[in-house]
Amino acid sequence: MGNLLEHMGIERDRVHFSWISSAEATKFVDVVKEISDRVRALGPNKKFVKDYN
Amino acid sequence: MKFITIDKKDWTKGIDKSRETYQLFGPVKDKNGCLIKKLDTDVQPDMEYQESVMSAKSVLFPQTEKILNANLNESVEDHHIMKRSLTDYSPRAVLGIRPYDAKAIALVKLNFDTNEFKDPYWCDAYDATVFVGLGITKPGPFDFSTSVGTGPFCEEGLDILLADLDDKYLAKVLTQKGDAYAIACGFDVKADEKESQVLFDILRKEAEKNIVSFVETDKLKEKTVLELHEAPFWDDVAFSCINCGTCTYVCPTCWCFDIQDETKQKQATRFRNWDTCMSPLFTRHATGHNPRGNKIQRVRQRFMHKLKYFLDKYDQGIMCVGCGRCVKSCPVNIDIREVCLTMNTFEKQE
Amino acid sequence: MDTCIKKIRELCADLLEKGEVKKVIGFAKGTIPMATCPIAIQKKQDVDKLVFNSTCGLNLANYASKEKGKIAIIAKGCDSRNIVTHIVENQIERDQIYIIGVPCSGMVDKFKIAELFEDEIIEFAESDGTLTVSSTLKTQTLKKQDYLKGNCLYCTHKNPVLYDVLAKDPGEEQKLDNLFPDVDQIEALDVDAKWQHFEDLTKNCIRCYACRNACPLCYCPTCFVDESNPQWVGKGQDKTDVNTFHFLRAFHCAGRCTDCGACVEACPMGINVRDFTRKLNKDTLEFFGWEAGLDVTKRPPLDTYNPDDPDDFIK
Amino acid sequence: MENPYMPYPVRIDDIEIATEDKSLKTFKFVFLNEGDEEKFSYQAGQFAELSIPGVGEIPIGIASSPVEKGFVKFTVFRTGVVTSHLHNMKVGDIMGIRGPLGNWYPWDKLENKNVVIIGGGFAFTTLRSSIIYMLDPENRSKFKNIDVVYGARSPGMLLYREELFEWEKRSDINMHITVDGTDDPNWKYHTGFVPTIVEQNAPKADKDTYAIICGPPIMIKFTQPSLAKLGYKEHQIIMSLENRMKCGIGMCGRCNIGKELVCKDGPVFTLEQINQTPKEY
Repeated sequence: MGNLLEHMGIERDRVHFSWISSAEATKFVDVVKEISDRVRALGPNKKFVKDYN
Repeated sequence: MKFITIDKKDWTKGIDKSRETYQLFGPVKDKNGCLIKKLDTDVQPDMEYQESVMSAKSVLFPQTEKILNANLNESVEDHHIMKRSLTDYSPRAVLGIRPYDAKAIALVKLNFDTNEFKDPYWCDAYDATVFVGLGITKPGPFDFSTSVGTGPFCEEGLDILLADLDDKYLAKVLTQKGDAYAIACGFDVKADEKESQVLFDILRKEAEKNIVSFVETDKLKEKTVLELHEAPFWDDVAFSCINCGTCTYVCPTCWCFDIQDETKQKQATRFRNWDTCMSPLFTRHATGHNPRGNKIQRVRQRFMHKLKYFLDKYDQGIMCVGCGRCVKSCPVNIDIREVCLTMNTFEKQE
Repeated sequence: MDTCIKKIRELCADLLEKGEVKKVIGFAKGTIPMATCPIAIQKKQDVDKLVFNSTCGLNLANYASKEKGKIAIIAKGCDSRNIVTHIVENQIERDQIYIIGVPCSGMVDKFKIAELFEDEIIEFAESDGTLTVSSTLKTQTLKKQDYLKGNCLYCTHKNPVLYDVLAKDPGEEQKLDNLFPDVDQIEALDVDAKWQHFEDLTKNCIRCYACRNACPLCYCPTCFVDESNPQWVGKGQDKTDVNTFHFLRAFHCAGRCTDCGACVEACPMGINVRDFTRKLNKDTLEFFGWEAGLDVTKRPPLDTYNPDDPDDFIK
Repeated sequence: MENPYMPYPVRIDDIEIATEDKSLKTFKFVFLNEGDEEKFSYQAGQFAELSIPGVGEIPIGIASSPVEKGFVKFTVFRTGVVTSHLHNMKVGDIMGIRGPLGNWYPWDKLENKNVVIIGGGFAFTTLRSSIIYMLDPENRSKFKNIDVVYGARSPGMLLYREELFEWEKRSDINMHITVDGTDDPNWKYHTGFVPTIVEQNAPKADKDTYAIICGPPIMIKFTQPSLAKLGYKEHQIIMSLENRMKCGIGMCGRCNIGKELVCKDGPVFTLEQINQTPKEY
């Protein structure tokens, strides 16, 4: 999935996969923080977004 | 009838002048074949094309069109109340449209412009559009338009008909709209009426002689709907069909549409999209029951509508202008000329 | 190609006469040049309608799913791989289908040929490797190798992988060091150029779903794009909906697609939708060493789990 | 130019659960704009498109009767995207109604005739509209005697129960209410499928008797032979068909049976007309 999205032009850093059990709360927090920073660094996404003019 | 000679040197200058008051549409060649598109300021219509993959129906009847929208924000005074979507119906001109496509628009008008209901979107677009036709001097091998009441130089549905005389066009102005467009282009070099008409007749006869494909439809009227509907040949006709929407989308006389709603946050929009009788969704009830649930019923519906139901309902001939697009584009080469022959010559065994 | 059509007709006539199969699914001559039409032959005397040439680009396995009773199919290399996929995915039983394998020498790209001519093609003939194509204006003789379909160019399974009988002896498979040069080309582009490539690709898509309906893998009762509750994809021509459809259709073929090119063959606009699926084929080969439809006994990679499956993308 | 796709804005005035399993609700709508109710004047047997902005439209038979002024009523079965959304809406919500659409029961032809109304399950909406129209003091005299056979799966599934039992008491209408089955000991009416009840109770046909049938295809299929046994000719059996619909004004091309469009040339047809068309409904 990640590869095909990348193949189509969605930056790799916009899509993340992680394996977190419900017991790993801290890992969940860290992963969310890290991904948010990485995605925010790429700026707003224009692709696959419907424009409702 | 007014005739004008347009030297090809002045053609581009003229239509560019008309861009001041008209949006231009015309055939444009791109990697997926020749298509009828809105012409940006620097794009000229390709007047040498043989046949466009898609017809000009999208000018009046776009594949997706916003018809109504409403604001769902409760704090707004008229929330949830539908209003007609704003569409630009400023004058437009379709340049180089084939005569059979213009005739197709005249047939489709029977559906969208009735005395009980008028479809405002189609009718407003129709009133705002000028059709500048280009006669077909060399008809293609799949063009069987002369067998179905139109032809390479048919004038029905056109405002101007152009004849390509290599270095110039001879334009036959057919309607007031056409006259207004000719003036907007500055084409005013009048041609002698009698001579031009003779020339047009010669060109028309010459072009009609080049037609190589024919279809007989004379016996369709006398056969009953149930006779044809219950006929045994539908299984073979429909076997190879993959039920895609190609034949209905490339067809200039197909007018079926679907109405869909979409919402984004507080903005609700109602769209009209092209639809195809080939899809099971076309007739599937909310309960799941589907009166045309299998492929053969759907293929039968397409040909019965085009060659029988329309014929009986409007008595304006069959719902086909012989452009041959469905014959060329069908992935499995189901040929409407063969189906028409089968239906026309079908005799019910007692 | 024409030597084996006689053999095919004999085999079919024999099968029908013995009543071994209910019908034979093959190709019949089209009503327009360069076209062939899938046909079901039930009676012996109709076998002469069967043809087999370089314009049989559709995949007949598409007509085999949900068949009751025994049928015969004339299958190219890729068709046979799709029959294997049908069997692996319980769409048809092995003993329900008699496969007449036809070692293939590649199908022609009809759009590429048509582009050589200003007007319509009225004549198309071929004899071992050269094509003679003519329209009212001109006639051209072409080398078939230069006008092969995109998938036939890189095909390494021309000979059927599963068959009951072969219509002629198998040809020699081509050896390619790089199976996916077209995918590498796109991968070399930068992010925005990639997106632009796919936007231009599907610019003229009319959402007729011929690509989905011609594909033997697409047999879902209600396709995700027809589902209204929930509605995954918009029904209109908004380019995001169009791309979402193509992206998700391709994704459903991951590890199943045999690259037979029926989708591109069926597209009325000649859009190379294989650009989507080819990337997935390259990845499944790289990650799992898997090519679809080669062995009836093996389960597809996305259908099985084993510990050494690559999972470096999970952080 | 009147835009036939533009719904009249309405407000939900009242919502009533119509059956015990809550799968059907009756919605009472009031027109927001002054003149719209006048423009929406309809006949018993017509339908309308209920329009929810951003969700979609559904073709539903008009349950209220033309003689009931000031509101319109629709009974809606929860089965799809739009109906489910409607079932979750509350009194006071704004939406739209488009119509009236289609033709209606041939009231002029039915004048001084006996009328037998046969309904099944939740397809009783336009029949309620018709019964109230016929029982209205102004119209009752136009018709000879009226018989009604209405059946549902169980007592709790009968639509408009209070009105049914009220009509039961009247002398100028013979009600034959039935249910497929019930374990309620004091169930005072029939038990059995509609076709059998029709055979036992419906009046014999003569040239002045007409039957109106509206219900699920299975019920219609088995009621036709019963009517034939009672001597009803094909032109005396009037049916209201259902088909997938979008535009409701005869343009989008999907609801056809042969060249007839169920939304514009119907939904009301005589069996005689239907027998000349392919049975694609």
